[in-house]
Amino acid sequence: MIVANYLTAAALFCFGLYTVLTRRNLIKMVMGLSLIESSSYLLLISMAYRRGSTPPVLLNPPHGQTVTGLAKGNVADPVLQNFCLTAIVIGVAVTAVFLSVAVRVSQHYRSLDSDRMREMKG
Amino acid sequence: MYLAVVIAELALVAILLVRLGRGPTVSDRIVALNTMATQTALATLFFAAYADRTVDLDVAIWLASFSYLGAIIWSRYLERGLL
Amino acid sequence: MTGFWALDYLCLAAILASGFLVVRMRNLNAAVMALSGVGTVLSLTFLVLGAPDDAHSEVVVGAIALPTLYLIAIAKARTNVSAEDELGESSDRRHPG
Amino acid sequence: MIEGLVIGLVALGFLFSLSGAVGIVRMPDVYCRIQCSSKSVTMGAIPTLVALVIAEGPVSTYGSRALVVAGLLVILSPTASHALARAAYKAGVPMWAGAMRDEPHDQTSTKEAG
Repeated sequence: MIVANYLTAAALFCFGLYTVLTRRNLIKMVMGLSLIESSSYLLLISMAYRRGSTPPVLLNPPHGQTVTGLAKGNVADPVLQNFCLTAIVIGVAVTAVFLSVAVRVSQHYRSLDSDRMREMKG
Repeated sequence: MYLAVVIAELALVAILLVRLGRGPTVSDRIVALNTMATQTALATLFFAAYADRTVDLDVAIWLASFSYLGAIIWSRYLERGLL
Repeated sequence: MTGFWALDYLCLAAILASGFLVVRMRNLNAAVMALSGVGTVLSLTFLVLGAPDDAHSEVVVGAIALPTLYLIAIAKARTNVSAEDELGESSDRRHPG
Repeated sequence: MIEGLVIGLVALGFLFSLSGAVGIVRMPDVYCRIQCSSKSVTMGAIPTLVALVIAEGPVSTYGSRALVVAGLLVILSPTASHALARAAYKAGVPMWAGAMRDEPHDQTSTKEAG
């Protein structure tokens, strides 16, 4: 069932959240954020899938499918796939910004340990 | 039959994950990752033939050439310490 | 249809194993490599679920672009920071830094 | 006839891929593992792709893409293995304790002595 995909996305989200919350290395925390992004991609694509559907970009219908069947909606949801595409492209830019911030912080504090950043403590 | 090939290649990927997790040095993990990318390219090709989707074939070519690029980037990083 | 679900579950199991490796690794380079494995298997899952365009961009981004970004960040942090032990053990290099 | 040939080639490729994967897990050394992965590509992946070419025909859509992937693997995989082994040797990854010779080290030391 497609529910397994949702559960896997939830488990991946929990892995990323655990990494962000418990690790002290800044680059490891950015890695946890990348895991969370991957879980959101998986969730979006799993929501776009319908039972027995084909990709929405085909030129010719594959075996066992007709053009009228494809026109009646037996394709995956293109809107959610476009959301996922946008999320992938934005995700790599966000990761680059996070990593540059981590490099600047490590050059300022001479360390990557997040416990040593005393000015950030509330 | 194509589906059996895809599932067999995925099982090989699962075997290689053991070395990716256990490898004592970084080089072992690069070897495992490179072989994983090759097996995934094969699985992609056979899945395209199974599901009869010609759009999936380009992903196999991307994977086969990018495993090489990844190995080159990793070995350069390993050799000089900086990209 | 059963074969499709078997393929789906195998891909999901591989993704979960790679994600667990990302969480568990102490070495930063090894965690980056496990992240690259997540991207590779995730692109195959996208193909299975019927999204080839997303699989294209996921191959380019998840398998090559993200590890390269992480490697550049780790290398720049390692060359400018004096304390080596903050970055995870570097077991491969004879002359670190 | 064609069917039996395809099944035989796929079985051969899978057996070699399986032995390569088991070798990567079981070998004691980085260099032995690199050698195992190279064998797994040459004798494992290429017969599988040739089986796909034979099953679909070399000028069909799938067969031509399989040929392209096979050519890429033949050219690029030995290059990647060589670069990886060279980088591992230069980074000082230790050899297996039972290794007999260290040939690059021997060559440089004899050149320095002579």
